[in-house]
Amino acid sequence: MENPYLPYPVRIDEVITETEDKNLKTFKFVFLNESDETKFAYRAGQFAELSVTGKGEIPIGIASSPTEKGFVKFTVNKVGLVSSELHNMQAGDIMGIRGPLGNSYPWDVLEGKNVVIIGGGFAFTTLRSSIIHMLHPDNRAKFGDIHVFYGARTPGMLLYRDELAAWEQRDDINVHITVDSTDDPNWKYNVGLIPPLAEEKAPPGDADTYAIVCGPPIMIKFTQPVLDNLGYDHDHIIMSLENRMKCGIGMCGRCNIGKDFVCKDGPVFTLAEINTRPKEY
Amino acid sequence: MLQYQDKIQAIAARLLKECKVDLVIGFRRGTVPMMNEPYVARTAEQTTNLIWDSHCGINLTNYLTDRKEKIGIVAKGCDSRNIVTHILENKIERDQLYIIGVPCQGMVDKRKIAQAVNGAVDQVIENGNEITIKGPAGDKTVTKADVLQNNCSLCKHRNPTIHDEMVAEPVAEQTDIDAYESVRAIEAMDIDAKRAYFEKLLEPCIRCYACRNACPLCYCPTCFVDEHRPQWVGKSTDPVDNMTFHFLRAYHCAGRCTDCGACERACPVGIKVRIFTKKLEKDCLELFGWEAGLSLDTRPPLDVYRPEDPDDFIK
Amino acid sequence: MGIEPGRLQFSWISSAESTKFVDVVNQVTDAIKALGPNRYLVKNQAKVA
Amino acid sequence: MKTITIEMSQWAAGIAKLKDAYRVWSPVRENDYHVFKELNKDALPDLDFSNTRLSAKQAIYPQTQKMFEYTLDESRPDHHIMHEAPDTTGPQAVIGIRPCDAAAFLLVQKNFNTPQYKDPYWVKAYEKTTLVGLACNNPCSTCFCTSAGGGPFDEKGLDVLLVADKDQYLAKVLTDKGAKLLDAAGFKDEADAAGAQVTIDALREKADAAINSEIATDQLGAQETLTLYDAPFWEEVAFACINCGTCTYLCPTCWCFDIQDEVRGHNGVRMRNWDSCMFPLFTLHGSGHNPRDTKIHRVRQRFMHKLKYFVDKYDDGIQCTGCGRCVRACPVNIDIRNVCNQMNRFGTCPA
Repeated sequence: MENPYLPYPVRIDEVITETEDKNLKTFKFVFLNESDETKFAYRAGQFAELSVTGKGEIPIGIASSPTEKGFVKFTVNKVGLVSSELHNMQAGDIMGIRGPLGNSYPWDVLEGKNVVIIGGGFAFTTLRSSIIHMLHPDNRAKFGDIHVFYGARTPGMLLYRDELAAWEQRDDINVHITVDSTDDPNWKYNVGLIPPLAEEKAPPGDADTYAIVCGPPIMIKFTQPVLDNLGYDHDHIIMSLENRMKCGIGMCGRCNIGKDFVCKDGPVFTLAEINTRPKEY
Repeated sequence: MLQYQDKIQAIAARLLKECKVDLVIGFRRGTVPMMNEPYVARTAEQTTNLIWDSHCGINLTNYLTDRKEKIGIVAKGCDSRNIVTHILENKIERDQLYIIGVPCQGMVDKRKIAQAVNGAVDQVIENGNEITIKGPAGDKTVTKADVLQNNCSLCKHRNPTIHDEMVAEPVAEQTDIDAYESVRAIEAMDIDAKRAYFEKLLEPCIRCYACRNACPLCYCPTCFVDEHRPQWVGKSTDPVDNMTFHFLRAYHCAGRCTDCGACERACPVGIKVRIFTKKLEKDCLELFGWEAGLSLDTRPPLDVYRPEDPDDFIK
Repeated sequence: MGIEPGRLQFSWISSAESTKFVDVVNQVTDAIKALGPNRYLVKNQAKVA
Repeated sequence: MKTITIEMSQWAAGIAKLKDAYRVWSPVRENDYHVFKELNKDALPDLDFSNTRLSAKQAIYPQTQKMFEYTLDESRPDHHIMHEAPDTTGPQAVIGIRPCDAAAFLLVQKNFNTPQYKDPYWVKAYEKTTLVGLACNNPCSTCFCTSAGGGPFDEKGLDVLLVADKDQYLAKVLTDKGAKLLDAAGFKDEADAAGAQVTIDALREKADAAINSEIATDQLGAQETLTLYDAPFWEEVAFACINCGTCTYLCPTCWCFDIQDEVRGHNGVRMRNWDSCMFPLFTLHGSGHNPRDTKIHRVRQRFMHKLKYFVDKYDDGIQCTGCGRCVRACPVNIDIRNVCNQMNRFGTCPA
C-alpha cells in the first residue's frame, strides 16, 4: 500500500533570496531518485508539503511550472517553525517534498479562454507557475488574451523580477506591474493599488474571460467589487485558499470550509463555490 | 436548595428588569442526572431557567474572563474566591459584577453516587442531608456528606468571600478539617515511591485538557503546552510529557488555586489532579500564611516581596 | 515531584562575588555528578504505538 | 452463517488459546471505569460493563502513532530521509466491542480509505482486526443508537456478535474473519441457528425497547448549509463549552489528528496524535490568523461536521453512532442530542 504521508527525498539545488526584506526565498529542489520526479507530475495551482526533519511540514504552492523539467521550485515566506528552519537551510541540504496535492487551476475550463491573473504580494507563486505554463510554446495557442496584474508594497518586494521584466517585453501577454509606493525615480511601471489598476485596464467580464485572483485578504476584498463592476460572474472568478494543514490529503480534518477540504477539494475554488461555504479561511 | 433557587431567580430577574446587568450567569437543568449546564440569562423571562442544587460544581468564574458587559453571576464560596483572583489579575472589573452569593453546602461527586449504586443512575433526589439515588438496580439513600466532592469535604470557605447580595444567611463553616492529609502522605514517600505514585496517577491521562480548560485560573491566551517556539512539552501521551503538563500547570496555579475542584470534576478519566494544586496550596499557607481569594485588598504572595519571606532554600 | 534533593539549588550571588560563583558552580556540579544521570522526567524517545 | 454456543466454562480457555494467534483487546476495569486494553497473557476480558469510558477506536487508531523514523546523523547515507517504521504486528481481535463502536469504524473508514488516498496505518490495522461484538442487553439512558442508524444488537461492521444469554454466549458468525477467529479459539459447538435467532430476537426487542432517548435527523440533509451555520442557537449551545477535547477524544467517530516531529539526539520520529477541533491551535495559521478563532466557531464545526457536512458529503447518515459518551462525559453538559434536534428542526414550522 502506498504511503501518502511519505515525502520524496530531495536535495536543495539553489536558494534565491527574492525580496529586499529577505523574508521570501525561492528553493529549487532536485529529486534524489529520478523516478520520483515522474511520480510528482503536477499541474499549475497545486501545492506540496515541504518536509523538514525534526520540525514538520508546511503546505506551499508550487512555483515552478510543469513545463520546467529537472527541478521543482517553491517560494517560501518566513513565518513559522518550519519555514524559519527552511530559511536557514542551504544548497546541498536534504529534505523532503510530498505531493502534488490538491486540485489545480481548472486548465480544461480555461482552454480557449482569456485569462486575467491578479496577484498581490507573495501569493504570486502558483500564478507564476500558471503564466510559465500558458506561455510555453506548446500551450500559448490554447489560450486567448492573457492579462497579468501584479502588485507589491515596493519594487524590492516583487517576486521574480527578472521574469516580470521579460514578460513585460512580450506582445503575447499584457503585464501590469504596480507598487504601493516607491522613491525610485527610475521606476517605470505603475504606482498604486491593484483594484483601481484592474478597474482601468482589465478586460470586461464575459463568458470567455476568467479571472484568477490570489493575494492578501485586503486586496481580495477590494478587487472583488471591481470584478463585479467589470461584469465577471462569480463562477468566472477563481481563487486559491489557504488554511492550516497537516496531512494535505483530506484526512486530518482541520482545513475544511463546510464539507470541502481546502487541501484535497481545493485549494482552488470559484468565488461562486466559496460563496456557498462558511468563511472559515 | 429550592429556596436558594427561588431567590436566585428573583434576584436575577430584578437585575435584568432594572437593567443593572446585561446578563446573569448561572446554571440551568442538565440533560443527564447530576449535570447542570452553565447558562446565561439575558432577559427576565429566561431567569426561570436558573436552578440551584448540589450539582452546580462547575466554577462559573471561568465564564467571566475578559468579558466587557455588566454581569450578574451566581457564586458559591469557591467561585467568589476565584472572582477575587480574577479581579486581582485584571481579568474582570469589580464594577462590572453583581455577585449573587450562595452559601454552599457542598457539591455532590457524581462518581461517588455512581459507585454507591454500582453503575447507572436514573435520578438523584435531594432531601436535606439525604440523597436518594434511583437506578435500574433500585433505590438507595445515602448521606450527602458521604458523597461530597473531595474538595467540598475539605472546604473552609463555603460562604462567598465577596458578594453584592446573598440568597440566604451564611452557613456554618466546617472546622476541625485536616485539609492536607493526602498531601502529607505523598510528602512522606521516598523519591522512588513518589515517582511511581505520579506515574501511576497520570497513566490514564489522554491530554484532553479538560482540567486546564475547566479551571478559571487557566486563561492564558496560549498555554505553555500549545507553544511551539520553543515547544516546551511534546504533544503525545508520553508519560514524561503528561507529567510535565500536570506539574507545570499546577505550579502556574500556585497561590491562586481555591481548590474549587473544577479540574478533578471535569477529568473524563478520573485522575485526582487536585493532589498537585493541594500541595502548592499547603505550601502557600505554611510559607506565606496565604489562602487565595479571601480579600481584594491583599496582593497574592507570588506577586509581592516581603523581607520576611522564607529564603532558607537559597544557599 | 520525585526529583532528588540536590538536583535543584538556589544561590544568591552578587556580580562582585566571582569566587563565590566559581565555588557554587563547582559544588553543584560535583553534587550532581555524585547523584549520577537523572532518570526521571527524561524523555528518551517518544513512546509511540 | 452459523451460530456458535459458548458456555462460560469454555470462555477462559478459548480466550487463552486465541492469544496464540491474535493480539487480543478487550475491556478491562481501571479505576472506576472500563477501557480497552491489549490483554496480557493471563488476563481475561471483563465484560461486566455498560460501555467503556473511551471508545474502542484506539485499538485501530492509537492516540499516538509512529509514522516515520529518520536520522539526522550526516555520516549516515540516508540522513534526513524518512523511512516507514516496520510493522511487525500480527492479526488482532477486539473482544467485547459494542455495536456502536464497531459501526463507528465504518464511518471513519470513509475518511481513511478513499478512492484517491488510503491511510496505510488505519487501513492496515483495520484489515487485520477481527471485531467480536457484544450485544447490549442493558443500554444506558444516554444511548441513542437506534436513531443514529444502529441498535444495541446491530451487526454492522462486526465479524461476530456475542449475545449473552444466561450462562452462555450465543456467538453469531457474521464474516469469514469471524468464523476463523472462533475456530482459533476452539469455540465449535454449533447451535440450532433458527432457535438461537429466536432467543437473540427476543433479547434484541427488549434492548431496543430500553433505548429511551432519540434524535431526529431526517431534515439535516435538506437544511441549507449557510443558513444552519448562521443559526442563532449556536451562541447558546457554545456558551458553556470550555473547549476541552473530552468529547472528541472519547468519540468513536472522531478521527482528526496532528502530525508532529520529535527528535532525541540524532534519532527522529514523525508521529501523529489525536487532535481536536475544540482546540484553537487546530486551525491557527502561521500568520496568527485563525479562521475558527472563537469557541462558537469550534463548537459549531464539531456539530456541523458530524451532523451536516458528513451527511452532505457521503449521503449515508450522520457521523455519530449514538454511543452517548460525549453526553455522559462532557464536563459542562453539552448534549449532542439537543444540538442535533435543534439543527434538524431549524427553520421548520413547529408541527
